[in-house]
Amino acid sequence: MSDPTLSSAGAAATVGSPGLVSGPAGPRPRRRFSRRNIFLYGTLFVIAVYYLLPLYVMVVTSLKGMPEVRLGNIFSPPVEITFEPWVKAWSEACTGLNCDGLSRGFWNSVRITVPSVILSIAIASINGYALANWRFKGSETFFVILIFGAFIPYQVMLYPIVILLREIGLYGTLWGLVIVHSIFGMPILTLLFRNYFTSLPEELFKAARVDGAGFWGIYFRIMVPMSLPIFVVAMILQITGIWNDFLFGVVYTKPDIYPMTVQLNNIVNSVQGVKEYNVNMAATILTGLVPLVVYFVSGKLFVRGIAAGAVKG
Amino acid sequence: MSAQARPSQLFKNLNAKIASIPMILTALVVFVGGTFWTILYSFTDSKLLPRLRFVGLDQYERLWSAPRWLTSIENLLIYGILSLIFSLVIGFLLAALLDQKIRFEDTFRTIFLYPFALSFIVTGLVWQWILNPDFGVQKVVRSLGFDSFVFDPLYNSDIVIYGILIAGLWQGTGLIMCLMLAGLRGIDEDIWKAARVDGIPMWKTYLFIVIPMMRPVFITTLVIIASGIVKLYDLVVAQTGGGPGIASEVPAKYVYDFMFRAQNLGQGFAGSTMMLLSVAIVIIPWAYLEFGGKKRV
Amino acid sequence: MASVSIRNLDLSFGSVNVLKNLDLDIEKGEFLVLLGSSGCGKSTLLNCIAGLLDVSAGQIFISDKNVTWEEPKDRGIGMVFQSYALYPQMSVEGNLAFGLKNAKVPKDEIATRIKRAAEVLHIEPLLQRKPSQLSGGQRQRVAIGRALVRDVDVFLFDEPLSNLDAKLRAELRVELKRLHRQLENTTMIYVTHDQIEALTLADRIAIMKEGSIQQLADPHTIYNKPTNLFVAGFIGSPSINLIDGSIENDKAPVFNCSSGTINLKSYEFAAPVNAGKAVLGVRPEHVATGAAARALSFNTEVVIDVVEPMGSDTLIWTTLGADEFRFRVGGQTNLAPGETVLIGFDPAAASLFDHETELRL
Amino acid sequence: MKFTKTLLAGSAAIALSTSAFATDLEVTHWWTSGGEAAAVGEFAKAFDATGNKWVDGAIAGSGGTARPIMISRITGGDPMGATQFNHGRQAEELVEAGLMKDLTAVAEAGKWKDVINEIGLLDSCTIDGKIYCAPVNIHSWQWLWLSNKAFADAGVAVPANWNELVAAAPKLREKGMVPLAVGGQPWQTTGVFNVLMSGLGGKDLYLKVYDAKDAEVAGGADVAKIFSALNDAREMSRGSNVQDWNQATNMVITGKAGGQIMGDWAQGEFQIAEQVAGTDYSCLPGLGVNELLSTNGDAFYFPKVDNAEISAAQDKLAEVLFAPTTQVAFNLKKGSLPIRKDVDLAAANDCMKKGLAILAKGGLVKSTDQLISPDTATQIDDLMTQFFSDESITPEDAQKRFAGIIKSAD
Repeated sequence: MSDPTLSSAGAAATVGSPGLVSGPAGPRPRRRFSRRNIFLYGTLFVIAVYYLLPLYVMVVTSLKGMPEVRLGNIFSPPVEITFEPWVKAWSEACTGLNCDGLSRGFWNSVRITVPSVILSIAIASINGYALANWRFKGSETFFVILIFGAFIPYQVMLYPIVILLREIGLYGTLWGLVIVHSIFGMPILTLLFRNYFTSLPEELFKAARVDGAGFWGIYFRIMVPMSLPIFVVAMILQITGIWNDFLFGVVYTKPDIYPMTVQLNNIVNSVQGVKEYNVNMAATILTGLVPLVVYFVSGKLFVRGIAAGAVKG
Repeated sequence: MSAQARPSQLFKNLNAKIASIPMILTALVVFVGGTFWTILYSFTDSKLLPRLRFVGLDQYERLWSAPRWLTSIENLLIYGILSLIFSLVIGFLLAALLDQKIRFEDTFRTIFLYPFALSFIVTGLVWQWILNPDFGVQKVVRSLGFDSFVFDPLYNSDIVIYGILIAGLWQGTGLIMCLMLAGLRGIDEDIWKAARVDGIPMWKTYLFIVIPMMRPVFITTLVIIASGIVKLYDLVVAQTGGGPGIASEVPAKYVYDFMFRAQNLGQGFAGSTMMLLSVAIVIIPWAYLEFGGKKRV
Repeated sequence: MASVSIRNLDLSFGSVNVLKNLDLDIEKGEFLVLLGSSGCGKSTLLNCIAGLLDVSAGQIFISDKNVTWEEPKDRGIGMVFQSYALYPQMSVEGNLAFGLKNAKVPKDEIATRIKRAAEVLHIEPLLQRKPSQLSGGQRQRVAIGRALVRDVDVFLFDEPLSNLDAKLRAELRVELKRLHRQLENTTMIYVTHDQIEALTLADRIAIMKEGSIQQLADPHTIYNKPTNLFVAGFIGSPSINLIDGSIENDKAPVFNCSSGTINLKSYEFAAPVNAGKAVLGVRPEHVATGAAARALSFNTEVVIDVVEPMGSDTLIWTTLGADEFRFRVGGQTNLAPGETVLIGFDPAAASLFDHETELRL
Repeated sequence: MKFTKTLLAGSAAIALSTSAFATDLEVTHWWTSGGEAAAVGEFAKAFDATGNKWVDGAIAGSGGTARPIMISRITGGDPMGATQFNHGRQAEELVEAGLMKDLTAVAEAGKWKDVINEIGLLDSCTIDGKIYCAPVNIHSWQWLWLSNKAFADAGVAVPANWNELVAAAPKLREKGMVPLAVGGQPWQTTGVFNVLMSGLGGKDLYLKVYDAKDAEVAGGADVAKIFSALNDAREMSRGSNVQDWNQATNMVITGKAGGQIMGDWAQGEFQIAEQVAGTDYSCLPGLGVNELLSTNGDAFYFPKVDNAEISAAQDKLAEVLFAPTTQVAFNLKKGSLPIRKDVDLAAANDCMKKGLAILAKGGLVKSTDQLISPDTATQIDDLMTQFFSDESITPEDAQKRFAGIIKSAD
């Protein structure tokens, strides 16, 4: 495995003094443009282009005026940069009678996402902890059912959950929606937390029990403080999932707490003559901004957390 | 040394049991309960509202004679198998590339991962656009002088599912890469040293030594990919709406459409029962292997 | 008075019986070592005593109280783990105080106890550090301290020194011994796979195999009078020489093997002698050479195969009849491979085992 | 199942007294495109003028997106004040389950029966003699929209009926134009088929198939002709790579396509594009063959609530929706025909006037929404969209499957 930072050591290998044994000496020569490096970085670069292309198209298009969108090709940079589509998407686009764009749903999305993320992670981490350290008869059966639940298409459960929420009187409320998000986030999150807690040294758990800490004591005092990476992973997954959710947000709540994605759907799906692609793209980026920022900021922790949570099974 | 009554098994680990109540309720009421509810009503002729008027296997007969359902199954199989293979292969290759102690690892990783932050709706929309022959790749290539260039996967029934696959992989492989990368980082460095001393080529080391060591990662990954495949819905709706014709229909969409658009709940439930059944066929043997035999303390 | 008593203990995971009908009494203030190779059930037994595992059958008493179903914290035990198991996010002081806080010990009492434990273990300067800032030896001291502050009657050690390097291990071993003397009336149960630790530390050693205790005795007895072939082979390094042969008991008992006949007149039989196939065990250090060998009741000439100088002494490998045979001579020896040398030993120091039952004869 | 029982228990008596208090009433609908939103704005304005407040709950995407939301809300026990449905059979079961409010009193007070253009529309709202919905407009599917510019470019006269369009198709193709724009969504392809059925086959055939659900007729020679015309339509639509109906309309507006079969709502798009009927585009009701319009349209339903104030506001809204002034304002913007025959649409343009004339002659026929269940409709959608996208399906195969669907239709 080459270390490119060493490659600056240069190509000068023939520095052996005359008269001494000639042949390899000193650091092995490494060329910056070795075939291996060209292949490696070339491949990465090409793949990176494939991954970046859609984002590029979205950004470029959102900065064009409609006439230019219609004429030009989607990959060409804007001739005349305009922020009007962004303004329109954020504060002017109409859905039905309300012409205040995405701004209407932004705070609702925050109001939905924050408690949902907190509750779903709290429940899933406790589940994972119980499954990893406090197994009881049947606990693994429940875990298998949860994994099974990960495969159930959300749409199938739409009706039963309507009935369920109605029976417990939470239908149409924010808390109803929070519970729904917690339920559907539970399978994968529980899996991650369980794997993570299993990978922690068991002796630590035993030591704490000898020290007299109980179920909650060990959870809050020992486990949680050690689990930052996996909490970050769970947070990222949940913020992404819940922020991007459309179906639950719209089925289980009322218009006054509709999340941002409902406005996005309305902007993108309601068409007035010609599709305003630039506004659609701006709206799309605006909606995706929160999870994107979360990713960019905590991407490093994400890999570390996954490394901690997924490796051990 | 007095004899002592053995504490009831019920109260053992009481706190753990109390803490697991949300999980137990979710598992039993929502997942098991919802599943049985769905299965029960799949034997009825429920239309808009669930009604217990049993019609035997009628819904299933109709389901399996509907061309759209058969197309959906076929599509899901093609998409599922290819998506599984490509996700794993691409995810692993990307992870292996990033694991070569390269420069700008953070940048590359972020680039590969960011699509995962976007919803399927957004993914579908963007790729619908890029693959649209009138503005997208086809038009650009043609404008370069290749007039006969044809690239319209979303408008060609035969290959539309691959058009969806392109977008699906774009969105999902980043996460798989992260999982794999995490797995690779968990491999003991000494393995690499040993392989190098033994003169085993790198690809062989990966294939025969490293990958078998990453079994737990692959299991987690498999669960995530497979659950995503079964639930495939939003992407299709946003990208093709099931079209052209019914060429890109998938089971989840069939279920949803029949439940809500066609107002034939019974038919939708029959479809979802078949989906749940096939999932159970995969999960139950796995669970048996994983938890059935051994017991760890 | 027994400090820890175990009666008819059974533990099984599914169909696997890990501990089988086990009985054990440990005196107050005793240092008991559970010795065995991995998988023999010694750590499992310790976890049962600690209450970290639920037993399948049987009873456990600590200080005359039946604790079979008590929580670990209520058993009056402290425990030290192989991996130290220090809470990484807490300072050393926090680690020491954690158990006491859980037991709702008053604040000033906690401070006193921590101070005392820190003095005993020489970790006063480390109290504010995090575990990650400590060396292995320091960590293990803190882990011991955590058991110490609990002010308990029984200490449980689960391979506490196995993660340390050889030098540190030797140091801490002595310190543990000193600690045990200091804390009179404190019972210590110590699990290890290292026989040197066992022999040096223990008042009594319990050698375990496949979930049952093979022999429970003081180190001297264990070493010199192993109760069966397994114990004989397990204890001692370099390990005991085993010679196959048979006992003949016409007038006086003799042991016939491929290299001759050995008179067993001086051997103390544990049971009435019966003729039959047997195994004779001779410790390498009980073998004499040269003139000293000639004086012994059994001697023979052997050809040296390999010479292993070990500093303080030297190990010589040869063959005796059909069996491989090792013996120990002084560090200054000038024996060389190929030489012929006269060796001899006294059956009184040897051990005889039945070939079938492998029990001591 | 106690699914409906608990809801029934909570129902309250209908308060008829007009409330003097301002009540917020949440109205769910899927009218989100430009013309639609403007039209629904007229309703909101009129309702707000009564002192109540219209809370808009627009959700784009009619069937698949909005309907499960509406149904979930109603069955979940937390209904909106009023909701849009296509009148017809979509809400039947909700009414039967007792989840919907009885509007008979409002209808009688407003003499709906006497002023309505087509009594069949009110019939669709009536179950067991009680009226449960307020129809607000009449939409008809049977329109062929033609781009005058496209035909001028191709050098042929603007067709006067379907057959002329078929004949002119090759000329349009030569110029690189799509003769018939058809959006990719299933409901649009079904629309084309149904229009061909009523337009080329006539009222009797249409009703025999969809009302009597006569599978023999559906598999017979008359319908075979329709499928052969559908084959022409498929041929002519090749190359229209659009999904949404208004994108297809836009092809007609810009002269990229010769024509489009689409309901009268397409007119709104021409208006927004400032096109003039007769000079920029032409419209042929009933494909220029059988001048027959179906009574598709929208209606509002009012879920039962146990809050007297809201209940009163619901009555008020029903009254407002049906009122003559609202009807005129709404339908002018929506491009649909008014539900009342006693209003004057002087401002209507050429195409609307053609429609009104047919209306006056009584050339109306029930829409498929009213005749067949959504389940059957979805199966036909699947068949049609598959037919249009897959050229390997012959008209004969398609007809055979169609007959099968009609046979099992309910």
